[in-house]
Amino acid sequence: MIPLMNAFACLLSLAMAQFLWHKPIRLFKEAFFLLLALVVFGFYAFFAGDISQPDMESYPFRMLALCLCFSTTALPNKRRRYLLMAQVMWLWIEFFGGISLYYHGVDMPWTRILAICVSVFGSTFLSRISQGMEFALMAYWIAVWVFF
Amino acid sequence: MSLLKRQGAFFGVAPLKWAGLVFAVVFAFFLADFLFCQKAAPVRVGADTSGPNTIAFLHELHGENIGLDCSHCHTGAASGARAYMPAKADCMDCHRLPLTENPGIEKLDSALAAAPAYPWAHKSELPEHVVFHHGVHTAAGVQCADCHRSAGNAVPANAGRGPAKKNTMADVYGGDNFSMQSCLACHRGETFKEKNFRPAATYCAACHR
Amino acid sequence: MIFRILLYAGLALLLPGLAALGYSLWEGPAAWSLDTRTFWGTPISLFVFWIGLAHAGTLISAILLALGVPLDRRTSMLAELTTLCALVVAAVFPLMHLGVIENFYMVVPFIDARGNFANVGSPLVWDFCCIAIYAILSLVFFVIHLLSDRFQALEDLRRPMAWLLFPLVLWVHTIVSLDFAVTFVPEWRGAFFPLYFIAGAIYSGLAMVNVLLVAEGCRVRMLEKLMVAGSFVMLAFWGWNFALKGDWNFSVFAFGALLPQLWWVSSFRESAVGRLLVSASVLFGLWLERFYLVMPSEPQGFGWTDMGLIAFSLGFFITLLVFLRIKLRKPIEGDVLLFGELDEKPVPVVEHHTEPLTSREFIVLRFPLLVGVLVALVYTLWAVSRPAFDSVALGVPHVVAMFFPIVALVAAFVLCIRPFWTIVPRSRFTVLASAAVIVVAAFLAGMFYAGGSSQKAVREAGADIPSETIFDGTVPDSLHARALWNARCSSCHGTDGKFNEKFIREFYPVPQKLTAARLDSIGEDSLVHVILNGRANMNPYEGRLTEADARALVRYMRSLAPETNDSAEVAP
Amino acid sequence: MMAAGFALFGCRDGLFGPSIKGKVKSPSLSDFENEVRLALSMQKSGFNLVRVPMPEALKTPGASQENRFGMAIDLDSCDGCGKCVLACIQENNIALAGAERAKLGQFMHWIEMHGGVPSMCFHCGDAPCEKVCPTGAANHTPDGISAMMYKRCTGSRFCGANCPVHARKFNFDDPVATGRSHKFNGNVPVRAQGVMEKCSLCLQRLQDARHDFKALHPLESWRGRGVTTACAVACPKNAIIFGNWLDEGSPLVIAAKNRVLYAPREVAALNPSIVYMRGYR
Repeated sequence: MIPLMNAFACLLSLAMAQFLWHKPIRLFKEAFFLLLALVVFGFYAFFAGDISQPDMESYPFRMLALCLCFSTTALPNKRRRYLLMAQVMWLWIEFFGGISLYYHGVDMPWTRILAICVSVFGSTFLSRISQGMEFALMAYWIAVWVFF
Repeated sequence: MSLLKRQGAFFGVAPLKWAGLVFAVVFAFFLADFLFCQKAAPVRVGADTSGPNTIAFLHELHGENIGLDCSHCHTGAASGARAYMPAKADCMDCHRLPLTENPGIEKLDSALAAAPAYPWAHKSELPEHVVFHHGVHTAAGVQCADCHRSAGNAVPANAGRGPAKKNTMADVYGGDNFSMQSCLACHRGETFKEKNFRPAATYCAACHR
Repeated sequence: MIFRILLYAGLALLLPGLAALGYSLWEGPAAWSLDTRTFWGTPISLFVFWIGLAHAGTLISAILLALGVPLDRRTSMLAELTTLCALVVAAVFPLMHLGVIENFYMVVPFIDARGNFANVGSPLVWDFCCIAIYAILSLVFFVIHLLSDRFQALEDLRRPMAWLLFPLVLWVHTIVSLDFAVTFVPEWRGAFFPLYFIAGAIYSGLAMVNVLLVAEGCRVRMLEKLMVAGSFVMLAFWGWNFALKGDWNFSVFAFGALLPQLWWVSSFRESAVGRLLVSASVLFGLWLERFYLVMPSEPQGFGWTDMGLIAFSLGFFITLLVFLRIKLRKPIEGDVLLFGELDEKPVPVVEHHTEPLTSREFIVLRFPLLVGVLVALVYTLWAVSRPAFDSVALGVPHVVAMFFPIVALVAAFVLCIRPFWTIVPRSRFTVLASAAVIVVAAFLAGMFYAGGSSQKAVREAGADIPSETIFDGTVPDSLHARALWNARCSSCHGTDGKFNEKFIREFYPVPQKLTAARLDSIGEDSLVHVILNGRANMNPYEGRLTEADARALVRYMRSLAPETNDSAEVAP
Repeated sequence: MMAAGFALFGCRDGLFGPSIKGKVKSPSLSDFENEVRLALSMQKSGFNLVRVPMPEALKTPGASQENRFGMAIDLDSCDGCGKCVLACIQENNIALAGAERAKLGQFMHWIEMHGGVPSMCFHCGDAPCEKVCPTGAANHTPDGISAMMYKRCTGSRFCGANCPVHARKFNFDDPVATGRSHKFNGNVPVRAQGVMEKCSLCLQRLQDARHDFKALHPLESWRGRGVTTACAVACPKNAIIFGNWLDEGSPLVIAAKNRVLYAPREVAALNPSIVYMRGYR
């Protein structure tokens, strides 16, 4: 059940990622799409999952982070930097969200955090991001998202 | 290279100044520690010669040499929570009889006659949020003199943390230099190693309420 | 001119505010509105608000710098100045809201003479350290910026420092958010609080900078647009908060997200007053948000003290800011001013690929970061090894929160020491001043180490007199009896029933031998009578021992006496 | 600025010291009885209880494996008379709330009635209050008491905010100077202004009993036999039973062995040492 929900969430964020960072990049356009994405994710999390579950508290924002990760692969320039930042944001949410939940007796999602760390570290070495590499990264993120 | 040069600039110029700075830092630290640390005034019990017909009480006349242990007069020192001060009745247990041929005996008798029913009072008190049970420590093999250093053997309460001050006063007993620091040092087994006491409790609620 | 008006306004707010502050220091937390569920109240809401501003200032200037978005010197310096002043204001409130202010040093995770140690698992301790470190570093950042036009060495420091501060700021504000997210208060549950707080901080910070720019009589369109864009994002957070816990505050929504949309009206946008109103409403809305966040239950008796504290924070901030702004007029305004149309068309960036881990910042930061990590590791291990944690199960999440700030502090120190060493003039004054600072720091460290002294208790008179028996209650068992014997009788009769030679032979006529047989023949009752009322040389213990004690003593004495007829000298 | 200076040096009372507040005579027992009556009249709504297992030894490092003190409150025999509240006040020198706070229902009582059921600090095995206390003033003894070190408390009130059942009471102002406290029990210090206080499971009784025992039997292990709390003594129905969860012979284990144990939903997951008993297994 949970993996299924995650998989759909993954598809959703992949879909929302299509709207972001299309030339010409305009501040308000991006901000609006971010808002849109968050609203969509929020509704998804609200209806698909059980809100009372503590690990649902940050669900839409984790989806947003994933969405940003996806979208950065389509960036015109400075991709590696923004790729890194998007993944670090994801890491951030997982890690500090995990800490706050840890005090409520929920275990830290160490495997997921480590997996993201690995991809962050790995993608610092990307010279230019080829189609194949984009695909590999996306596959990796999806795997982390759905299964960890 | 440049690093070396910088270090030259660092230390080559005036090593004395740097030494002075370091000294000042250390001095300031310990000065502040001394000024703000937990104080406990030394307490002199006994040798109180104020008043016309009073006589200095000397612990060494009443202690080991005649085989009396502390808990005879300080009731409870060996088994109770508090080590109490003797009432006049306790003194008179022995002093009913002329115990010496010493010519000062009349003065002693008059002093005893003049003494109130409860001649002694504690001069040092623990804060009321601190619990100390004499009996527990005696049972654990701690000697009275380990904490209350006497003229006989000078084992200060801060043994191990500083030089054992050989006290020159006739009779310094009681809570001089007691601090949570010295209690904890012993409870953690950092002091009195040679006596190898059993490890003692170090959690707050063991001694605080 | 405008500054003078602001200064007077600030003072006008500050003085009554000081009165309120003084009163709440005198009265303690009872002064402002609290109840059984709201333990923090106004001061902490103010703290969160101002610390948010404090983070936003550096965040804006450091992020833009780190990301290579050009921002003119004057604006970025204003942002950094905001940071410093807001930090000073914010620092007052956690301190003054304490119940026992003189114990605040116990929050510092620093060894103390008694071996006590702060609980490094508590978000408050993280707060204290993170904010202190952040204050130091943002001050350094500001000073570097201030002097950077005169020394190239410092100009080169700015981007590495920005890369240090950028994560640090986010980290510190995340920690602030954890103060709430960690608790069991239902209104504060939210693993998304880190992002929420950071977004709120940036949003309010942008508003604050825009307000100041209005005061400066100029505008930076990019920042305005960022602010309006921020209002969208905040909406999303509030919406999710509502979905999660069902608490929705209309006034926050109105001031924080609705009114700012007036910016779209061009006449509003173009007039300074309009921009001021928009930014001010954002600030007010976000303050309301913090206020309702910190007070889970409806605040009871929200009174003039709370008002006064709010006025104090505002007045203090304005006064400080304007004062510094006037003092630093030359370095802030001195530089070439490029205002305005920076963000209209993003400058095309040529994609020049740098090998991984070889960018200039990284090469400069490599060694300092290494040192920082080492120091932080050593500190963490040392802290965890303190005896305070003998009975605490510490996990990684407990100790990790202070890790990066320490890294950043040490790294920044290592980074800056050399350029500063090269540029600081070797005048007698600077040397003495720095030495004095170091010594004072050492003195403070000593104070922390010493800790406070707990005053002695005063024992009410007569408490020294032992109650008629030291074992009250039940009839003493043999162990009690032995203790009694050793305390009361052994000095003459000896702990083992043999006489205390030293004492007896010298002073007393030796009592007659007393064997077990004789003891039995005398009988228990009469022995008890002897103990209580005395006999030839035996002292009466009436009033010092109960009859139960005496009886127990007799039984004990009997147990000491050997059955054989010879050499038993137990005597009453 | 001067005020800020006070803040830095922690002069809570400003320049003049506490003496300016003057000496006030301490209230009489009847005042406390009246307050207890008032508290009973405006008592809070009941908890919703969930079943919990019998408390076991704590897992935390250094926790004792032979002592874990706690209480069981028998809901079948408790009639909510509130004598335990008064007994607790007299044992622990708990201060009066004062008129205006009493109106708001903010009493200092360590035992409060929730829907006719006495409730105090549940001495949770992993207590949230202790996790967030910055100074470590709130900490756990090896034998399972969540203790408060009042001299170590800096009054940040984080513990109070984080207690799911709001069992912690804050001393908003000086109980002695404002004449709201009466020292019934010389063994328990009256808490100063600005510290958080709560049920200590009559820590002082346990300490004294342990010491007297250890003084005579230094080598034996102390199981807390014969000790009981003030509220347990005061209860006319013997509905409150104090004891040692890990000692088969303790009255607590004997009483709770074949009963169904409950705890409030908020703390059920936190391994409470104090439970409610209702019905038989």
